[in-house]
Amino acid sequence: MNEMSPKGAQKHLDFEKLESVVIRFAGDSGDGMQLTGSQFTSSTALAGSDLATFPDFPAEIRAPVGTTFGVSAFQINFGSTRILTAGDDPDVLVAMNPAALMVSLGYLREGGLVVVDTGAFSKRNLQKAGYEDNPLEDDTLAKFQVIELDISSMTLEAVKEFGLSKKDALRSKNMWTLGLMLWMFGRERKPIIEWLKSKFAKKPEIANANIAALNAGHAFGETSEMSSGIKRYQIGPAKTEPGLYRTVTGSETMAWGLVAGAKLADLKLVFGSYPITPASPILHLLSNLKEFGVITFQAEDEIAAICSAIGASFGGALGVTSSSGPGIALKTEAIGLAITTELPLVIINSQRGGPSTGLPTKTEQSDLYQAVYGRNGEAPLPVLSTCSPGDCFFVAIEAVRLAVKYMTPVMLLTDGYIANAAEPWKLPEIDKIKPFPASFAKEKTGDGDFNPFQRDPATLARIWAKPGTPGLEHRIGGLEKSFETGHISYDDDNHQKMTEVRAAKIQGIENDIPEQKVALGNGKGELAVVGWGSTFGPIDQAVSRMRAKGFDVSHIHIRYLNPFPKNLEKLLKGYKKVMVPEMNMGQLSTLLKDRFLLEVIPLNKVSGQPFKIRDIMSAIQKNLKGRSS
Amino acid sequence: MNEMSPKGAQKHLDFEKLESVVIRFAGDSGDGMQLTGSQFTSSTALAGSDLATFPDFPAEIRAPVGTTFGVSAFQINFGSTRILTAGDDPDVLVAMNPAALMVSLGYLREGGLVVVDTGAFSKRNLQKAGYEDNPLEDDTLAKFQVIELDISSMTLEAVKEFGLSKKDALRSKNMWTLGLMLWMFGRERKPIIEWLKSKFAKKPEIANANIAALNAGHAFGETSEMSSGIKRYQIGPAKTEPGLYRTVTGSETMAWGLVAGAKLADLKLVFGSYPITPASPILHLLSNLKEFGVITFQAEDEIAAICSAIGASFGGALGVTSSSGPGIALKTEAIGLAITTELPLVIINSQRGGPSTGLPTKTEQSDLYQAVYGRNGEAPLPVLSTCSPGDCFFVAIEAVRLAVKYMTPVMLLTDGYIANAAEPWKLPEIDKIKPFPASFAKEKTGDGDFNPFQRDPATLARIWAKPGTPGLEHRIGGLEKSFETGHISYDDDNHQKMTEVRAAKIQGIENDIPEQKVALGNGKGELAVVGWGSTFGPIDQAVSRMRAKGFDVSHIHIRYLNPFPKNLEKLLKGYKKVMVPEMNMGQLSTLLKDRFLLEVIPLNKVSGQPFKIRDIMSAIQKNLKGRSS
Amino acid sequence: MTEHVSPEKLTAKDFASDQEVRWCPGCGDYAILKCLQRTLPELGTRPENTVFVSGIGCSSRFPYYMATYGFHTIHGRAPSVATGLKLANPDLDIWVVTGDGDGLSIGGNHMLHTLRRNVDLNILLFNNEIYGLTKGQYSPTSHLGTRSPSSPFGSIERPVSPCSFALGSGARFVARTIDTDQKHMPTVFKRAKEHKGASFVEIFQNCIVFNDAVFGEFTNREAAADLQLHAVHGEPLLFGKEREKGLTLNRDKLALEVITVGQGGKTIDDVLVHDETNPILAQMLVNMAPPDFPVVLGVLFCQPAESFETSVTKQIAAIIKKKPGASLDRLMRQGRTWEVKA
Amino acid sequence: MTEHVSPEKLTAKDFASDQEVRWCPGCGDYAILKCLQRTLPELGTRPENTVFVSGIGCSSRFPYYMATYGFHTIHGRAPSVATGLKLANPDLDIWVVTGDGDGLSIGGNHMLHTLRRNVDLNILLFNNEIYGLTKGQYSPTSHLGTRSPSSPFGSIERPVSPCSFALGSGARFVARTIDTDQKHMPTVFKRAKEHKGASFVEIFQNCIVFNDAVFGEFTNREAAADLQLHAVHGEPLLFGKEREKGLTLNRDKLALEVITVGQGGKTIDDVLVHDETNPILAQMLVNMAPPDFPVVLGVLFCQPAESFETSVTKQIAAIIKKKPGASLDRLMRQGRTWEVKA
Ligand SMILES: Cc1ncc(C[n+]2csc(CCOP(=O)(O)OP(=O)(O)O)c2C)c(N)n1
Ligand SMILES: Cc1ncc(C[n+]2csc(CCOP(=O)(O)OP(=O)(O)O)c2C)c(N)n1
Ligand code: SF4
Ligand code: SF4
Ligand SMILES: [Mg+2]
Ligand SMILES: [Mg+2]
Repeated sequence: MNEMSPKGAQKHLDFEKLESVVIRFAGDSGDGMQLTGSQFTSSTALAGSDLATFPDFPAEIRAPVGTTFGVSAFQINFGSTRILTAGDDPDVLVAMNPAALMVSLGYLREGGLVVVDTGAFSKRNLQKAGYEDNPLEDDTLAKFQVIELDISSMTLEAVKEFGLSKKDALRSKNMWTLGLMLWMFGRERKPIIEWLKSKFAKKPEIANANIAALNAGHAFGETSEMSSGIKRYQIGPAKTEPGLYRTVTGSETMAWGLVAGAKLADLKLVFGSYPITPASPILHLLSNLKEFGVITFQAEDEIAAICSAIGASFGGALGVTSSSGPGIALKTEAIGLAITTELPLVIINSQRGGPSTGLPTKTEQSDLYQAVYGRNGEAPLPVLSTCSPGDCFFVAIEAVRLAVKYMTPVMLLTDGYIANAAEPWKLPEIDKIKPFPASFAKEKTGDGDFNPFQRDPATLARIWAKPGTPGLEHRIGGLEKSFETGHISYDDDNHQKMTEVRAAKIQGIENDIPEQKVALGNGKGELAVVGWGSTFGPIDQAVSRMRAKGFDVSHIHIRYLNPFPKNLEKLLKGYKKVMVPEMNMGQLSTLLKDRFLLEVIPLNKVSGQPFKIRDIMSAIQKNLKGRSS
Repeated sequence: MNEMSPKGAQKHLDFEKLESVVIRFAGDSGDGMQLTGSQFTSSTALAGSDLATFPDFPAEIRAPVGTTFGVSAFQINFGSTRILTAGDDPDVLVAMNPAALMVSLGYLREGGLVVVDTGAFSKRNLQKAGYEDNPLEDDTLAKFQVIELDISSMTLEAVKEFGLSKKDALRSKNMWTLGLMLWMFGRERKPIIEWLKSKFAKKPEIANANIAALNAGHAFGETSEMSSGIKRYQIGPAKTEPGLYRTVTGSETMAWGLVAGAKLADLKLVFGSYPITPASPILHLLSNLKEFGVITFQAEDEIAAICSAIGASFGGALGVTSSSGPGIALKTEAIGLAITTELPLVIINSQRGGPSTGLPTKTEQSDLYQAVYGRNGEAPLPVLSTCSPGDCFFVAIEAVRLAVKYMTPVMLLTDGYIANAAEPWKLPEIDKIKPFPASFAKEKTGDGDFNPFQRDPATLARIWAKPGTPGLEHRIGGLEKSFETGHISYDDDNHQKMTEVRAAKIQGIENDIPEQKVALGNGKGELAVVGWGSTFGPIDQAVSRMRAKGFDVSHIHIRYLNPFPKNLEKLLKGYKKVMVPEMNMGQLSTLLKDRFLLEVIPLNKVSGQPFKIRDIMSAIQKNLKGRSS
Repeated sequence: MTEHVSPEKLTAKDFASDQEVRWCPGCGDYAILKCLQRTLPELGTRPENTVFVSGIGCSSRFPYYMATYGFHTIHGRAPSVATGLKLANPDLDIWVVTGDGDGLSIGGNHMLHTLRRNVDLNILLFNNEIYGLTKGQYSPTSHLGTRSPSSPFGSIERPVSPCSFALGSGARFVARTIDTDQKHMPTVFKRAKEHKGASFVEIFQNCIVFNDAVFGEFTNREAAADLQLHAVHGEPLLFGKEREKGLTLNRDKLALEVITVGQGGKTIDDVLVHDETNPILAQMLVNMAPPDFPVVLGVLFCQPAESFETSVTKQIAAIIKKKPGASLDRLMRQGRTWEVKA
Repeated sequence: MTEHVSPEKLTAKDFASDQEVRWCPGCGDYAILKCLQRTLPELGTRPENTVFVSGIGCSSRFPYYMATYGFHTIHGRAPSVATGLKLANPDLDIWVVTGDGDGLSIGGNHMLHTLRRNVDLNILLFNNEIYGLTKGQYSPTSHLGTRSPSSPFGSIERPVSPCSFALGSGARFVARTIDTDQKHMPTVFKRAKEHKGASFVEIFQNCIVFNDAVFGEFTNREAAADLQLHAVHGEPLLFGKEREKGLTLNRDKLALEVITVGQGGKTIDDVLVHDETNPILAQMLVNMAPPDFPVVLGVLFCQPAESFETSVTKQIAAIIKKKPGASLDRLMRQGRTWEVKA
């Protein structure tokens, strides 16, 4: 049974204790790599390591087997230190077929470990992957440690007692591999076995085959002469805040945050959406939460989706809509309606690569312009962003709070990376979050028609009157309204006044949000690295490492993109230089220049991949070089 | 027959020679004020005065008779000097009913002349207009010169021989009034009589009644004891460039410019649009030009409209689409498609008051953000603006030129004011404009599939291949394309490269457009007043007057809003201060701050009315106060 | 539907807002407005429970004139806004007012999906075969050859038939009436309101300014009897001054024909009886057009089914019953969690 | 249509692009692709005169695999892009490929207007009753109760019938076929291409990943004979293994019924003959559904009328004839002009 002939055997491979490791699982779309990755994640999280993940799957649903564009990968970075990104370069690559090797090898760090399933390295598969020669037989892998295993036949062997077809039996390959990896990194099989049992409760033979494969992979590591070829790594638990934890994706936390926000606002949640990558999971998750009274409406398009949410808000519920770039573009006109009728609404944009259809499954931060400036007329609205899966929960609640308190649509920017990545999350206690119940007009005051545009002098928010309430009958619409009566008005001065009031209302939110804090570093100095959204992780890691090296650099992470926190201008002007890394061509840079006339150094990347820590580190170094003297 | 009892008779009213006069005709929507105004305009233009007009009509099609919201007005400013705006405050107000007086009196300058039709000042009409007392009988008009005439009965008298119903007969009131005004300002009746004859060729009794009324009004001025009450004004011809002239609206010139542009590019014009105020006239005008082979397509909505234009451009025609703010918002997603497929397309936005439905019949410049920044993803496109009716012709041609040469959608910003206003225009000679024929790929070069993304190294524009050409079969779409092959590409580096190439292509247009000139004044100094679009007129007049007073102020008018002319930054930085008047809350200001980190003084107005010259003058004065020493 | 039955009886006045009505004098919209203001109190409607939702167009100004709740939304999107509103509060009585441009041009898709979903909305489509508000361009219902500012040489687009479209979209209530018919309109409004689910009502509405008398052929007093057929469920499809003409089925051609009772051996038994539950009959009735056939008015099709918001509410209620006392804290803790000790 | 008839005969290969096909293994889309690549050369089509225009969805990837011109546009808008393309160049042979989501959810309105305008496009709607590309949410054609990621407890939306919708929208060519039927599909494609005007073809397409066998009831081999009826113009509407069953009209119910020839006194004369020009018959055929009725395939309705781009072109040609030698200079100088002397 021992098919092993590790090329790296000549090198001495020792048992090693590591601070952190990055593993990339890569295989065919049909090989179940996302599942393998997420189960490894669970087990790793249970062991107390900090971690971050990056699922990287193809645009095709199921591309033909064995092709490079059908490769699905899952990367996990875990460690005993603070982990904020999925890691720049994998230390370990698991390649289930030649195509996976072809696509992923470039990511691996020099000297990293490659585990391949030789059973999948048939001539046909090599061809499909575009290899002219077998890379296991030439010097393609010279710079790496390689472990070649015929995982396919070992899996068939392990599950043969269950009498499955060969095709079905081979489906357990990923579990065999997972078993080996669990052994290699000293993680528990138990949670996965339990999960398999419950998942395949109705198909026990499948559950048993998978468990057998998992155990076989694990046993292989333990019992074969592996010790000569493979190191076992030990990664201790991370020092984290005490509390109850679980792993979450940004889609999960976003859905929960919306449910929590609606509850805190004491409103019915009506979620109108139309499927689109990578926003759909929020729709799916909320559709599954009917026991919370959540209404989800899968509309015929994005326009109907947002309009249904606006209608719900008019009816006294909390309307929420969600999409990604192209869909948000379609909602533009209706967003204007929500702005001018001053109805609460949360609009979630899960950004992806643009322009147009662009790169649906890749991540980007290029819809900030659209969020802040992208409407006809003078149409300001608050824009918030979220920086990590766990953060979505709180930002969603904050978006609901601002929408309801200020009677305004709120744009919430997240992205494909945050939506799909998983991280350990300390479960919050919802009871500890202060509720912000919406208040509705109860009865008419004053003479004449009820005026729905009476304003709270403090927030400038208009009053909210729910259809069904006697005496508060009123009409609203997209035409300009009189400041005094709320009726249609074509008056010149009134339009000026209303435009100013709408602007002042949104600007006034700056008084209701936290002051800008420094994420890492000092409140002034040589260089501030300013980011927003999902670049939080790599920026924070980069700044932290550069600080450790003695550089005077700080990290400022902006969550509130419109209006900016009141102190932001002063804070930023306290640094000699401001660098802005963004996964776009400089959109936050524009905002900072517009608002503060602030010179900034943009660091832009639009390759569909998150920033590497080292990219940011070297940009920091470059910008502090002159100053280090 | 003499019903006249001019209140102003006590004051001495002399014959007067004036440089310029502003008249505002105001009446019920049914009173034909737009017609009266435009006929007066024609006659004035024929007399060689320079002029500018401002039609100001109600949002309703036909509001109930006599109401204030049904008042329709037409303002004309004409003179022997350069006229660039419809005038700050009318010198003369013609009020055909109480509602017209109510709505318009506030605009009149102190001491101005009011002509009212007392026949329309019935109790019921006074009530409908919201007058408690008759303004002709209290001191409402104390500050003005007033001529009260029973125009209604004089009209009935004048046309009684034609045996029309009273209702029909009263329809000629406007012609009576026009006759009086023509007499007062020494203009010819002849062109109007000819026009009436041809317009009512099939209804000679109507033509005759109108002509009789026109003549009667004119005769009334000439023969009655009017001389004691009414001055005749003399406004000489303006010194203008020699040539053949006519009056034009911005909609007309835009339509002609598109036809001319298509001809110069040697392309079939396919215009896809959906009606919307104030953009519809372009659709109407082009629908009437079928003898030029123009194809107009009235789509089911704005999305279908732009998509049909994109389809036409894919087919090798020139696709053009047009709308106003809310409709442009709907086109957002499709604009992204045109950007990424790199197809030529002209998008015209006739801006109106926003946000949302806003003020459809009022003018505003608040879609600049939307034009420059309002799309998902990194999606740059050129943005041009037009400053006057006559200018539209040339800007439309320029938009076509850039779209075809750079294979890109071009956004052209005009507004409701330009679309509807009329001005004298020196007719261009089209033969003198240099053609820019589009060139199509003829045959495949190189091996393998035809690559539609081969680029011209100078312009970075891609090659254009027309379906129907053998050998050039190719597929394009909204997904990211390989720089090398034009096929779909999910590659990280390729996306980075393509994003940069698309940006560089648009930025490179700065090398192909004229350097920024100074419209008025010096190339440096104390203050530059920087504008774009229809604010040209008031800014230029204000700067001209302030310069006449000795102030160091210059006017810079930006036609190319993206990319900016190459020398703009340097030019602007040559002034101590830069002031930016805009009919929005500071959108060009944002662009200048973003691009040049330039401190600007915004002067914003969103009241649905163009700037007054004096508003800009006083802002100039304020900003030069400290410096005048 | 929780209608607070109150002691005082409401009148048309209670449904008229204080806003000045801003349609052109003589516009057909006035008659529809008056009719609804008069009919709603008769149906026991309460203003506070009633919402008028509209898009953009002359017709879409309707909500401003009703003393009920109202939302003048954006062009074509009223059905979507109304759907969200109905989901938020199923107790409201919601009327959607739209035009042939608003509801069938830009808004055609929302109309389709609202009808097939069967959301409980009363949809009134004011068909004047023209874009009124934007000054008279031809619309998707304008007949071939319509001259308008955007079709100066006559339109060349085949029009859509609103009721055909509604039937093809799966509407379960389709009716037709005329703006000037103050006797017929209320009967249709009443049926529309009673119908639980999406009710689609096409109203032939005269735009006096841009498309005057486009329906004159069958709406003028003289022609009415011979060119209007009032369909009533269970009654024979008769028309004519003496109700002497009727519709019969030509089985071979699978098409309707006009017969005169008492002529050519035809009796009343040859006349088809209106069955508003038959979608094929409805389609045939919709297809008829002057001059050879009368225009059929009334409820052409009515076949109720559970309305969308009812299904939504029921599904949620069933799940809440199954999983009572939902707790987000519990939900979030359901996954594989671990404790980090201090 | 100026088709350059060339000496060499083309084959399926000439219509296959060099791009790797990226659908899931076993997807019904493959069969449709193969069929078209095979059928087009048989119809004398030239790749350079052919354009495939699509929206977004699995099905909408189609153009990439054809060695013709192609445009993969944005979601739902293919009919509009294709309309503009046809106006720009009426000589092109344009195929629109769309899905039940692309063509009937977000794109329903463009479908309606393209059909009523009768633009000469061949529209293929791949109906898999699911959103494939976005991973399996229910679509507007999904049957009630469909469980999907966005309807985990079963969908509660009444589906739209694509062919009913097309008929209601005024389509003048409506046909239906099945992805796996390599004999029937080409006959339908041929008719669609021949039809001048908008041709609407619904193809039942199996999504093996998210909605496998949703049409299995009538597409599986055993059921086919009894649950598929191939309608042919002028021939009796027969089906069944021995073609022993037929459709007849129940005049009282105004509905179709299934009879067995030779049973209960029924003869072949009782069986309706298919008349593809009758819209009412088409509607009846479309409405039939298993298990009580067969699914009717083939050309259900075909009644040509002048196509949109033909009318556009004709109108322009007529005006050019009337006003030859158009000159912009002259046009601009037509108004009241005046000369300013130097
Ligand atoms: C997005 C958008 N596009 C276009 C318009 C312009 N518009 C307003 S109403 C209308 C058509 C109205 O026609 P219809 O619905 O038939 O109403 P009617 O005025 O005839 O009652 C159009 C095109 C708009 N307001 N918004
Ligand atoms: C504006 C926009 N909204 C949503 C999407 C996401 N999207 C892509 S395809 C699709 C549905 C596809 O369904 P269908 O048309 O039935 O095609 P299939 O994949 O089933 O062939 C959706 C919702 C998108 N690409 N663009
Ligand atoms: S334009 Fe026509 S529809 Fe609109 S208000 Fe006037 S008459 Fe009525
Ligand atoms: S998801 Fe379904 S429709 Fe899409 S390619 Fe796969 S099998 Fe075909
Ligand atoms: Mg209309
Ligand atoms: Mg589908």
